[in-house]
Amino acid sequence: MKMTYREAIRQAMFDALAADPRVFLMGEDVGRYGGSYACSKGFLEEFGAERIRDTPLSELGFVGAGIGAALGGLRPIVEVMTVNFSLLALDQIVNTAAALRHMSGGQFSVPLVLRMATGAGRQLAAQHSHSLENWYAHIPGIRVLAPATIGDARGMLAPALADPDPVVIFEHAQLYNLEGALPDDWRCDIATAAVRREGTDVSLITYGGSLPKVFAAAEQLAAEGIDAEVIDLRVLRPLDTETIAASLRKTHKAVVVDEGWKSGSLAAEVMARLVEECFYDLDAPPARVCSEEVPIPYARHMEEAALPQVPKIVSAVKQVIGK
Amino acid sequence: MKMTYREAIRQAMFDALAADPRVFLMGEDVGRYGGSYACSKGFLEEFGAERIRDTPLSELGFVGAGIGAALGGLRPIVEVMTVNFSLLALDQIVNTAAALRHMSGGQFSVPLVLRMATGAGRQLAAQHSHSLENWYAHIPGIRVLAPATIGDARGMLAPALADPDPVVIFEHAQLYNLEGALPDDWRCDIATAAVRREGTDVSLITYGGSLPKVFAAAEQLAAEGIDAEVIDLRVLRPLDTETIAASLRKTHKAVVVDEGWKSGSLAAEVMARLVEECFYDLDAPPARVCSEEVPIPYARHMEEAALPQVPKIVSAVKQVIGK
Amino acid sequence: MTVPYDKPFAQKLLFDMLRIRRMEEKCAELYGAQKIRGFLHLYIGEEACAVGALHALAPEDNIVATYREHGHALVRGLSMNAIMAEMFGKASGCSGGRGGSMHLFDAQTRLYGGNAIVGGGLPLAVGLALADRMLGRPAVTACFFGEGAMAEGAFHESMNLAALWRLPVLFCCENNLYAMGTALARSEAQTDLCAKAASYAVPTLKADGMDVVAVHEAAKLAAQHVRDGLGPFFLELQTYRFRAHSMFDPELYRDKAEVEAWKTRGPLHTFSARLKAEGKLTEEEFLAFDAQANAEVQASVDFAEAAEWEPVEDLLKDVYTP
Amino acid sequence: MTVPYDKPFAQKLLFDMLRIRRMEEKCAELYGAQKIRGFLHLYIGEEACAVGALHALAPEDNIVATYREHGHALVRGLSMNAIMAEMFGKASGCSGGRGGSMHLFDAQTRLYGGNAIVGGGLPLAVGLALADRMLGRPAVTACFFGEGAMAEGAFHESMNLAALWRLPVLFCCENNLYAMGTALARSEAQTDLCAKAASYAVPTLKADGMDVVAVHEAAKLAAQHVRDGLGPFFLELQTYRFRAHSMFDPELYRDKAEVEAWKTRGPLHTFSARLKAEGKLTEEEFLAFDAQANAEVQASVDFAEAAEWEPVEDLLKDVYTP
Ligand SMILES: Cc1ncc(C[n+]2csc(CCOP(=O)(O)OP(=O)(O)O)c2C)c(N)n1
Ligand SMILES: Cc1ncc(C[n+]2csc(CCOP(=O)(O)OP(=O)(O)O)c2C)c(N)n1
Ligand SMILES: [Mg+2]
Ligand SMILES: [Mg+2]
Repeated sequence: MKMTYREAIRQAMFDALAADPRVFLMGEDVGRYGGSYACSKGFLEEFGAERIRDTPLSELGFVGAGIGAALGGLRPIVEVMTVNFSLLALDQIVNTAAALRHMSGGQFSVPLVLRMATGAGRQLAAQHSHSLENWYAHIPGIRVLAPATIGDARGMLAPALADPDPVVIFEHAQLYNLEGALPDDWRCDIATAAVRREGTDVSLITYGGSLPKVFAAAEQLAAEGIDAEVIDLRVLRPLDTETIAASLRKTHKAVVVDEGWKSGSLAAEVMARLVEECFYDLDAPPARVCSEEVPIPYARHMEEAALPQVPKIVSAVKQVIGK
Repeated sequence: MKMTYREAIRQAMFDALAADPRVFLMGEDVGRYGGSYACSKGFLEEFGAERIRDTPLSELGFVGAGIGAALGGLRPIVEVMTVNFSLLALDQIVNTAAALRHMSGGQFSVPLVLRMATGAGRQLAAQHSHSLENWYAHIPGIRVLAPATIGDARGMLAPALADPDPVVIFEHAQLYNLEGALPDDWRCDIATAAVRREGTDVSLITYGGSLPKVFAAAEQLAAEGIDAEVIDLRVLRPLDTETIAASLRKTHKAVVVDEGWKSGSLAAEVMARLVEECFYDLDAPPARVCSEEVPIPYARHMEEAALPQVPKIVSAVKQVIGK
Repeated sequence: MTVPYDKPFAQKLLFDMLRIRRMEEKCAELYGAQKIRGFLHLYIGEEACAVGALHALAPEDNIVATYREHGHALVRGLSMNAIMAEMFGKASGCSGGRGGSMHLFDAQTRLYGGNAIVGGGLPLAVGLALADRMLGRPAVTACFFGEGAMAEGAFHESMNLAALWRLPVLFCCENNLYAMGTALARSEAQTDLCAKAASYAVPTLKADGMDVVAVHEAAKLAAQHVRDGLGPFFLELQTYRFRAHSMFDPELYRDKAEVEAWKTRGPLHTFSARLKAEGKLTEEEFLAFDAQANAEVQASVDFAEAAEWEPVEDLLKDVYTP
Repeated sequence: MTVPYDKPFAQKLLFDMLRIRRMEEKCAELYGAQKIRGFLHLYIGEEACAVGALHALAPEDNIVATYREHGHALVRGLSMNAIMAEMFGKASGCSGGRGGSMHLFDAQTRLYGGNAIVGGGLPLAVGLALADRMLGRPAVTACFFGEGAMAEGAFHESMNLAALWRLPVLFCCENNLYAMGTALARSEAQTDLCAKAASYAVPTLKADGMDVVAVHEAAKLAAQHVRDGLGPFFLELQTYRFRAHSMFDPELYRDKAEVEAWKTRGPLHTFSARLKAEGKLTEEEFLAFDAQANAEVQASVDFAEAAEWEPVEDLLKDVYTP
């Protein structure tokens, strides 16, 4: 069955709401407006205003309320429109959601699911284009997911809601219109990385909105006789080091692609793990393709230049494999 | 002249306030209370309540007001008591201070200095023990400093205030009582890393509150015949890759010590740079000693176990050099 | 009430509203043609607010606005060329093409943005006012924001700081009744926004934001209070946006009839009718203004079309000050 | 006014205040002896607030408190042993030694912390109340915080959410006039905190926080309002801390005379004097209570001393749920 990423997210939420009365959706404009990315269109009519709860502009407040509701026995899906606005809620996420179980000596878990759009590429300029995945992936106590495929968009929510601890789901804004076939086996874990394309010459490691670019690069490389393996991290915390390392032990070369700014990126963490886990398997220094160190500019050509793009990935691969 | 780190910070601020009427200090309890770490004791009497400005508990508001005041021609030193509370102000720091110059096409710079205590080690538990340096170091548009010595505590503020762009200064809470000689040449740049101890066998790369631990480890290693070079990063953004790489080209081995949680740490970024810059100079995979992936616990023995400690550093070095 | 202004000023108010309207109508068209990209938030219907308020301010005053700031930028004195070029992403745009529609900046006229974070401009305004106070400058900082922003912590902290320190901030709430699709009553327990603001011990005033005279009179009074050193002031401008929140909004949350009812109170046609009735405007004059506005718009589009793109090699410029 | 309670309940209130006082006096001593570490914020002087308020609540109600929560934990029903062991960092502490003084938690009595971020507990309380409402449970969530927290955005957003959604939250502001060294008038433009809270369309009540009867009566009324489904309520308890903010505070910001003046209104001795005057307490009874409290304290110290440290191998436990 063909569907969009948006529709996959929508169906996942619909099912969860229908299946469990403890599940509810809360956030800015999730109700009457239908969701700023239209992921909850029609939900208000279906589930009512108590369970499809429009909030005031109060990111700190309603994320914290989500944490409290989770403590109180509900299974909230809290939508923070975009990661950009989540900066206002970080105190609650880091100091409460992530720490509460530990601080309480294991008495209280926080079964909260936080969804947010992330990423750039739509000319929304500096304040609306962040990719702060590595900030979140730095925090013990939370799990961080980045569905990059129709299947994961459809499949990740259920295990996230079943997780007794806080789960943050990053949906890349550029993916919502992505269309593709929903695999029959879309049910999935939220623990492992996935090999999306097998290859022998180089490991391309990525996640989220960069996956389609990496696929495109792999195609292009294939045409030139370079057989790339594509790893989709899927789960950004905890990282599935084993899958990455296994790929590396096969290809001996790696390029990490990450839309975050290069310094302090998740790509740096992946490189560190490669070095720690399989230094002696490396035939060449791994490389990373990240965003340039600039607040994302509005003008199209400048924005394009700031972000990872297929040609940059291709040329990084060629450099790594010495072609 | 001997003095404490606290006194060095205090003198630096005193001088800046005395020298330039545009400089003022703003933050919670900087005035009547004398600063939560007593860094501004007596300032209120000296400079008055307009320039030593106690703020309400409003981190987002007064950090943003500091940005505005900088735009308006002042040179604010804004003290956010600790990095833990800065989570409430991140939107203003990332979306305004760091981005404003770029978004405005270069029309407006933000000459703001943000000071905050960071780090763990005083049994303050999960919400009061963060080391989020790598979060800040990830953001283009700001400069990030970590004075680890009496000299840097004394010397970094003046160039930070002279910098036309936002500068964040992390003062490790464990360092305030550190005592030492103030070097005659305490005037310093805010661009380069420093080789604090020369050595030939391994490069120990660190910053901030971990420097004393790394020194202690180096002493211990020296006693065992291992000659460690100690690099103090000093400036966390932009990183001085050249100094690190030069050391590596000499020692061919490295251990990075960072109080941040290991996943997504600044140490990961340093490892990535080592790999990018001098992969073929590496005799062994670099290692990192970071905090364990746990919200920092209260109990003393558990907190100690969570943080980087001298024995861990020593044993990481031995592993890297194969002894 | 007759319009209490002489003909030139009254016509100036009308003309400025017209310029905003015509510019934005063109923007909507250009968005369809993909000349303008990103988010585009139109001010159509709300023109009386920016025009009435900004004409109460002086050149030394500071302006802080939101992503819905085309009108404020234009009335403040930015050239339409610079605004249009910015929306096209061209190097000669008022923010060098880096900002786009949501980030119009201008140092010369003291326009400190253009902010895409709801509530993000308020603390900035407090700081600008603090600088003026500490440097002994008699300026007012006018900060515009929507009623939706009032639920944010940033509003609360900024109001309190400004009031506590008696800073010269003029808080201008453009209450258009909706924050995206969220109606005021679904975002505020207290829907009387002046009552809410008064709890910070700040004087307040409501004005009909569809009536440029009402806005201007209220803004003059408020600005004078602030300029006199009596501390901040909160102005609620009751208005309505005739268009969608942004170009992506299907407008499921409000009735067509409600929109139509508000349109009958449109600031442009009601004010021009009043001026005509009072003999301060003829139909010929109106048409001439309209033609002039349209010509300015067309010239700005031509300018923006012809303008240069910033060279890609300059990507890393303006992250740090050289 | 005579104390409107029968002798057992009146004595219970007194005894609970005494237990808090004696426990905390011992904590101060133990801090000096480095048995308790980290930050320690004493409640001494404010005991009437927790005792009066918590005795107005039911077992199904939720409690959210701050870093100054020893009293709340004790009155809520945690054993002094578990509290003391927590402060010692022992595994049998109420938070397994992971939290310390600022993070007392107890699932059984619904104590949701212990929060070291000023204002951090308020959104949590809103969410707990939301869960009760959506699950049809008749509980009240009582949230304690200082007057300093009211300047935080978290206060604003939480009050608005609770009021907008008419959630069963009892906001208890312990106004002790200082936030660390910052006096109320230097942190709030509006120092009448009830007036401030009322701007969220929430009913409010002030009570003398030095008088356990006044607190209890106000809290009963407020809790009943909330329990009746009439939405949140804001209670201001006017109190004073007799000790420093924490163990690091040199108290430069207030006069000794001010502290002494407040001490004459101390909740313990004024209440015991009243009870004696009314024949509800004899000196012998008081001394017996005091001895009993001291014995409980000593037993808790012995318990904590003897308790086990958590094995270091368990460091990574309780980061995620197994
Ligand atoms: C902090 C933050 N949260 C959410 C958004 C998304 N958003 C953009 S505009 C808007 C509505 C704002 O409404 P209001 O303040 O009334 O201004 P209006 O758009 O009506 O002029 C929202 C929710 C944002 N930009 N910033
Ligand atoms: C967000 C945040 N900012 C600053 C601090 C440091 N701090 C701890 S307690 C305190 C004062 C709080 O005063 P108040 O709310 O009145 O409570 P009280 O201590 O008087 O009981 C401050 C500033 C903090 N813990 N959290
Ligand atoms: Mg609005
Ligand atoms: Mg207080």
